[in-house]
Amino acid sequence: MDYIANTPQEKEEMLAAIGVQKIAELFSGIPRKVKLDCPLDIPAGISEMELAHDLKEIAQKNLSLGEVISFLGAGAYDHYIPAIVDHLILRSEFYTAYTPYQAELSQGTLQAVYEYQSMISDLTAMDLANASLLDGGSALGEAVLMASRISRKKKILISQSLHPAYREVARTYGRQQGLEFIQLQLNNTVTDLLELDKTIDQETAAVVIQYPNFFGSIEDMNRIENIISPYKNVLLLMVVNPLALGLLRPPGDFGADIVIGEGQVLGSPLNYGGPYLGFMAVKKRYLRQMPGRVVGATTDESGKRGFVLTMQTREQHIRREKATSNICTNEALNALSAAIYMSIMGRQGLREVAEQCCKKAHYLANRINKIPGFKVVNKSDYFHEFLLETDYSIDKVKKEMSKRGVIAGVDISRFDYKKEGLLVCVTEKRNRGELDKYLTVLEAISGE
Amino acid sequence: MDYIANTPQEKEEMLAAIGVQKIAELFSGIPRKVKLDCPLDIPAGISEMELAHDLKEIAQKNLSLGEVISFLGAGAYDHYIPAIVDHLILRSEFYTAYTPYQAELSQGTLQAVYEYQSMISDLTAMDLANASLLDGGSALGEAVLMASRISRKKKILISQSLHPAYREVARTYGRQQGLEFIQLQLNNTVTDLLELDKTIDQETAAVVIQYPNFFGSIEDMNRIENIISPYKNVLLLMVVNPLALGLLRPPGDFGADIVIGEGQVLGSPLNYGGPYLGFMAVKKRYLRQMPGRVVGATTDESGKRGFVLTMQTREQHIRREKATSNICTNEALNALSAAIYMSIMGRQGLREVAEQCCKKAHYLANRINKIPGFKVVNKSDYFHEFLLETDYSIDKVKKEMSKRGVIAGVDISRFDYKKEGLLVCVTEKRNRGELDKYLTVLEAISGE
Amino acid sequence: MSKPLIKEYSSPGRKGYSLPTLDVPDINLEEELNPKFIRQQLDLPELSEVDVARHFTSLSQKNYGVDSGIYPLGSCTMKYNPKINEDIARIEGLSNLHPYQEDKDLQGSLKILYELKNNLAEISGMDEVTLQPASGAHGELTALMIIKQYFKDKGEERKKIVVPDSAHGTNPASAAMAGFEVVELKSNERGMIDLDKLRGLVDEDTAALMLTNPNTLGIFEREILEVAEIVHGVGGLLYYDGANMNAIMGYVRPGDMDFDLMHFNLHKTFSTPHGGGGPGSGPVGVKKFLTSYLPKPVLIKEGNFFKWEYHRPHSIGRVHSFYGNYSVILRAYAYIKALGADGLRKVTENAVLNANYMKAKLKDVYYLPYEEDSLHEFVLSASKQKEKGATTLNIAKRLLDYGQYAPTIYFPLVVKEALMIEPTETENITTLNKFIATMINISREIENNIEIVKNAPHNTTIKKLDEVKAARKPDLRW
Amino acid sequence: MSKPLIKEYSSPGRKGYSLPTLDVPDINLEEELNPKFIRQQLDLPELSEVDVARHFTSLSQKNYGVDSGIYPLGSCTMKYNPKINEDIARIEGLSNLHPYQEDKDLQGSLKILYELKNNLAEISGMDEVTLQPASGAHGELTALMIIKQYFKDKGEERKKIVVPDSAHGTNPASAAMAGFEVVELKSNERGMIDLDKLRGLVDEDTAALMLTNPNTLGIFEREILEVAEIVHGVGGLLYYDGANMNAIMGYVRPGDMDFDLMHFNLHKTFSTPHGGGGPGSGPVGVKKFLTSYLPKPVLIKEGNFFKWEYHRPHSIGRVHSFYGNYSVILRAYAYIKALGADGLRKVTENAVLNANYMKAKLKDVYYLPYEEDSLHEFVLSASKQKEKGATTLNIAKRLLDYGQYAPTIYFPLVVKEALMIEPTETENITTLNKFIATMINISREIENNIEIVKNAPHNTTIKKLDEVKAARKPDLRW
Repeated sequence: MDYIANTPQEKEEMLAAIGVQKIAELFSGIPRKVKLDCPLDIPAGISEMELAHDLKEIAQKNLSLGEVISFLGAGAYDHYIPAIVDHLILRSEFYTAYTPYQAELSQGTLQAVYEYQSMISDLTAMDLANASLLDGGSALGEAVLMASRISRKKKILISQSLHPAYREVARTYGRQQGLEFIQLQLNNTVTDLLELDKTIDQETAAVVIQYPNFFGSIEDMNRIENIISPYKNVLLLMVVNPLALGLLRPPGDFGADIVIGEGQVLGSPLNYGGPYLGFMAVKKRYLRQMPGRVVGATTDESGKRGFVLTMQTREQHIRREKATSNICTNEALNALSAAIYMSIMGRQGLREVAEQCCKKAHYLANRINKIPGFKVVNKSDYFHEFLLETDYSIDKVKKEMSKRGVIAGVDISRFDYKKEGLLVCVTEKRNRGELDKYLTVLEAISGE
Repeated sequence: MDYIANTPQEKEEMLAAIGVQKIAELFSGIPRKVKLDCPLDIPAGISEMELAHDLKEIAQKNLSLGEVISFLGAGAYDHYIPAIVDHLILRSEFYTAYTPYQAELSQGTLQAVYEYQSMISDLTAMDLANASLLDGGSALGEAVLMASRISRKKKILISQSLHPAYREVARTYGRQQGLEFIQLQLNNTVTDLLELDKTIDQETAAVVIQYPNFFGSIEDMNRIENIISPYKNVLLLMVVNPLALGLLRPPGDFGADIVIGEGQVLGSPLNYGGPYLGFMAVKKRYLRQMPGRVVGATTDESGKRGFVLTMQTREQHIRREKATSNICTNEALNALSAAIYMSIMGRQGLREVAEQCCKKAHYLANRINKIPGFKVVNKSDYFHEFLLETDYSIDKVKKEMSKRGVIAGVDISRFDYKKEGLLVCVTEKRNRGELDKYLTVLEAISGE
Repeated sequence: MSKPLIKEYSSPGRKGYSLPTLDVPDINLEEELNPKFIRQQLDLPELSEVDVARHFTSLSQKNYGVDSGIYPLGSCTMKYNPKINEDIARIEGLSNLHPYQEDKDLQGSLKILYELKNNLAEISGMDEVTLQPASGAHGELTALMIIKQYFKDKGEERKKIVVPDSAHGTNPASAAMAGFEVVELKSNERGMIDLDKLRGLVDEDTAALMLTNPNTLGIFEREILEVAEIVHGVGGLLYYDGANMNAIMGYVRPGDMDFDLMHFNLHKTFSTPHGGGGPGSGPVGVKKFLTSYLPKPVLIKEGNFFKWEYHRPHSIGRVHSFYGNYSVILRAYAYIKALGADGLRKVTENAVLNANYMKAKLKDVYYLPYEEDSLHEFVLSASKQKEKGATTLNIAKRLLDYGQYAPTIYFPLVVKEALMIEPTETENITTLNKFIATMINISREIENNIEIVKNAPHNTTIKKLDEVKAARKPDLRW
Repeated sequence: MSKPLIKEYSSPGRKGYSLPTLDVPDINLEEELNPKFIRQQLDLPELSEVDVARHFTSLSQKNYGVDSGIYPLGSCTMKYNPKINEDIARIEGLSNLHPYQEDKDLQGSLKILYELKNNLAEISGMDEVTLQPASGAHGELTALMIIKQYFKDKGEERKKIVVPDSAHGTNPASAAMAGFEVVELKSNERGMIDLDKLRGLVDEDTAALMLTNPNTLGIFEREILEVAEIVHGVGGLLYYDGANMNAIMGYVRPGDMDFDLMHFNLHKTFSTPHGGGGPGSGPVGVKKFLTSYLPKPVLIKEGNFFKWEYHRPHSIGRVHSFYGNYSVILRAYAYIKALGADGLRKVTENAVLNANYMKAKLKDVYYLPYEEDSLHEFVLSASKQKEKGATTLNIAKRLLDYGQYAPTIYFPLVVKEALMIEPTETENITTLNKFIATMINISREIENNIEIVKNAPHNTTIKKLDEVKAARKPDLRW
């Protein structure tokens, strides 16, 4: 199966117009020495029917979340996505389009991105947002570079309560520019603010805080703001879960300079980790240092509002090596999903979904704390995720849960904490029966 | 969950504009005596998330064809539908539109139906086709009424080789107009042509023949045409499988007057029997007697080609009790699917799919005939379906197959034939391995 | 430039399909089959996938659906079609099912059908429901056959079906198709059933009166129990046309109004999309004394097992090859499940509120022929505008220029220059106001600049089409 | 009239969402949490589902995608996106997967990723591939980090990356981001690498030369092995920008041209849709000596078990939170599986055929700055038209009037008034002819009626937009 349009006869006609006999002649520019002399070692093509069949068969070797009760989170969250989102992004005018270079034929994408930027700005209470970045982790990479450009300093203070993968990506990005990363230790499940207070100095380019943090805890941003604000030219860089902002005070309230985060929660499916949606919102004065594309409103000749890619002098195709980033392709379709998700949920819906997540997580956590041998580590307030410690073996807990079709949480031994525990996440998709099932299994283990 | 748009405040505003206090006042025209005085006994509404979840759960109580190897046919066929069909019919401009009364805003539907009519006409080699009827069975109902109107006679000769359900529907429709149905007996799996020859007379309104017939056999239409043609004003009404016409000579070649059939095979999913696509193609001279909607090409004021519903003086909304049919809503979206299916398969594809069905069915049948205790009944040529008889119990065969995830065929004891056997259908979706599995099970039974 | 036909993109040998390589030994079909059966020529287009994608995408863009804007077609209930229902109708385990699979393998779907049947019975006050009819008119026909069979069983050969002059065209057409004679009943000056005239019309030859309530003017027939008494008094039956169920859910039930049988339009009341003209679904509900006549098979429940019962000796027979438009039924099921009793009642309330709001805002500009309270739809007349030289058709076409679909026009027949408007409950006040403003604006244009209305539409991709030519010289295929 | 913003449809209290009723005991979050954490105000629109459906449907209709028509954006490979791949990417068992599920529960997907990696290695002649980068530029950045790490491990601190003046802007930008200095290499008069200049530029401080072959003019660098020798001669690496892979599949492999590492663009060559600007996917392939530097984790196969390996001490680290743009990768996998080796080669043949056909037909009307044989794309200059007063931008906008998307313009920078045209293999001769005719016609218009070109576009829903105003007074949100 291929998707080639010309018929053999048409090919002949075209070759004649070009003035060659055979297609091979068109490749005569390739020296024989490098030319491939045998077919690629790739199996022969198959029909659409076989393709669909084979891939459904491969899918059966996976355990999908549709078959289990999942308490996994840790940066990728299983929220309900209203059916309308996929229906709209499947409009081929959206998903088969390129980056909107020709604005006049791309007003759909452009306006949707403008609306996305506006809603992200509203949600974060920041001045403005870009059109998207590649994912949460790489958005942090871009953000620390940006903070360093703005502050003209190299020292980045990163809390250990930040997602370990994000810290890794930030290091990968920052190292190239000689950035120095200093990790702030944990106090229970939040940033040790005494350490922050001790460590921060005038050489600090930025302090990076996640909110809610990797353990689900809500960092005390007021105190953090108070610690940072005496220092001039030290940026507060917040990594936020935008869905939590339905319930929690927004970064703009704490004087954040740059806000980034993972927008997957806003209407993108889990998809084993990608494509996700890196977003970035900043203070207005940093606009020209911001990476990524931006859509702006303007007017056409008749005074009608229209939208264009703008502020392009920051970008690679204009500024080349002097650009604020190399980003070109971003995550426009995920940004569209987010715009649709935020529109359909709206003010009330985003609040309600955040509240349900929080209330259900607290229900589960509060009851876990009553089961001997199990303990929720988080001492401070948390949103919809918490760290579960146990006197029993984590493997045993995972196994007992798994037997009953439950994925108990993310085993944090895979990260760099040198701690044991399960990071347990509860979204609005989990119902009372499922939460009680979780408790029952823990009780059974406890009662053994 | 509901889909109601107005907010409480807007409702107040609207009530004020109407000049009433409460919504209840708007219903004051309903006498108290008949007014419902308690809520409907229907469970409380649920959220979209619960709805999706519950229905997936209910689905698990079904055995879908995705989980088994099916040899079911008998008027509903499991062909591969190219992915593009559903993508295009999910364009909301198509599926959320009404019957195209305002032609200027409905050119999409109208042109697609015109193209559908054209392709059905080409496929059947008939002069013209209507925009669709409700399904194959009811199309036959409409067709016998039409034949009676044209011939001004009441006697309909129907072969027993016609799908039993179609015969039932035709009787239900025809009885109201006093039509008399005479069934032609079978000779093996085809119409007994000697009986046809004996039974046909000048009182006959129409002879109804299915092609390929219910048992998959290809009726000898040349001989049938020869028997009918000496009689003036006796219509030949053919019921055809349009997919088979990729391989078999079309009804137009045999002088058919009215051709109807089930268009499900042209891109509509099985969907447990509906919605399917009744189609009808006729000779030009019968146009004004034809039931159903018709789209015609015309021009607009600037000479541009455009399409409209036409010949409406045949229809119920104009002619009321004198209409050629009561049909209003038809199966437009299935007709669109058929237009897309025929376009994507094209001349070569429809031929190839028909050939594959036929060759695979013959492979299976020829090998079945070598297994002691099993016999393909069809003596004459057949397309992709055949009647399997066995010395063993049908129930045993079904059970043994079922154990191995195979649905062996349609048990014809459910019909009026007073015969035992399985009607076995093979489409292009069945691969060699599956056919051989079928044979293996029969061999095992035979070898016991 | 005219949009090319799909055929015009065709090129010999182009391919958009793919099939698995034949994996059984190849045979020559000219040998395996009698060669006289083999087709020699087949004229279908030859295209690549991208051609097909672009052609039909482009066609769709020349169409207007509910997702494009308001669709105030009176009597058609063009409400919003929830997207989740499309997904549900495509769940593999609910859709990839063959009609001849065994009941035991389909208990999920049979449960759905059974519950929906019961929901419809509850909503309508009927005792039993068949889901077999595939459209509203198909439901009417089925019901009329039931009526016929009922009288036949009683040994009566009643011939007459009384139909009000305001009725849908399908009513008389279905009656005729079922072998009845149609007698037309004139409405009174209030647009309602004239009891005296009715009394004068019905007799022992009257099989039934077909009625919709609210009627096609949107007006509720207050004297419905009297109507029922008159019809039942001569031994006739009362039939309810369910096209207007959106006006009464949770407020009043046809069964409680003494109707004996009825049809539903799932694609109207229960929000299944109309597909550009179908598929729909037209279940029929009956009172207990008519249940034995329902088309077969009938879905029954034995203990916890759902099954099709075929032995129904009094049944009118089949009206559909299988069980009806199953996937449409699935969508309606999902809709009712989502809304629940309370949601359905709210649907009705808001449909009625929207219609009355629009009527209040438009009745001073367009003539309101019947002042009676109306429910979910109302009928205006452009008679004032007609006097100035613009017809209802002109107004309808001019609406298109403003990117809005037109109401049903020239129906019901009892109103001259009729504009039958049904906004439905899924429109909000903003959309209604926009439509109202446009209607008022058009009326003003008729006064100030009538030519722009008379020559409409101007902004559509195609201009006014020559319908006369289409009918005189039918061009129905390429 | 301007199209309203989604916010402009909002009404306080309107609801389009639904959530299950909370089924755990309700708690007051102002008590459960510190009330200072609780948000008081949230400005998001409030809409019903139909509002959202209509708004975004209407926005989509103001967009142009591959399904709308030819999309000849040079360097972007805007080929048709098969519909089946969208369905495959939505198979529940392939998509509803959490990145922290255990490897043993995801053997299906890991097998897919592993096979795709191997397919890409085979197509490119590389030894190992990472799928982690989420876009082409991300792949470049990853590769440049690998280069940096490689030299660091060797104890060298090479600073220079050589980039031809015809290169994509992402090349220098990525190099800078990876901490390199960019040195520009001027092309020769044939649009190709000037070996002498190259020799003059590279030295022991040169980390790598970034190249695409065919280059952005569509011309194959015949002396590629000499180029490699020069770069390798000073100990530098040769990097391949995979944007133009569509020109060479099955004909020549970067690995065989002595490139050391490269990135792919799955959203170009392997037909995954571009989504209006992403998501894409930019895997990186490397020769064996660079494998230890690949981002972690790395997917490996132990016996028949696929697993992620995290212990990679030489790795540059992570560039993505998880494993890359998985669902884009799925589509590419499906595409390669459908086509097979033969299909991929045919893709290249037809892409090249189409480009050469178009070039042959247009080169007499528009100036062809480089006469060299070209492969899948070619660059024209509107210099002749510029002399008459119409710019490349004018021509691009005028194309839009004819309902066709414009080529890439003003790129590569080495060509004045550049028009970079890449038709791709999924266009057929009819579409090509239509585009050719339009281009010729526009050139004629420039001679006869230049104003219509200079003031284009005329037929689009929006006219020429004020980009200067957009940049001077940024309006980036409501």
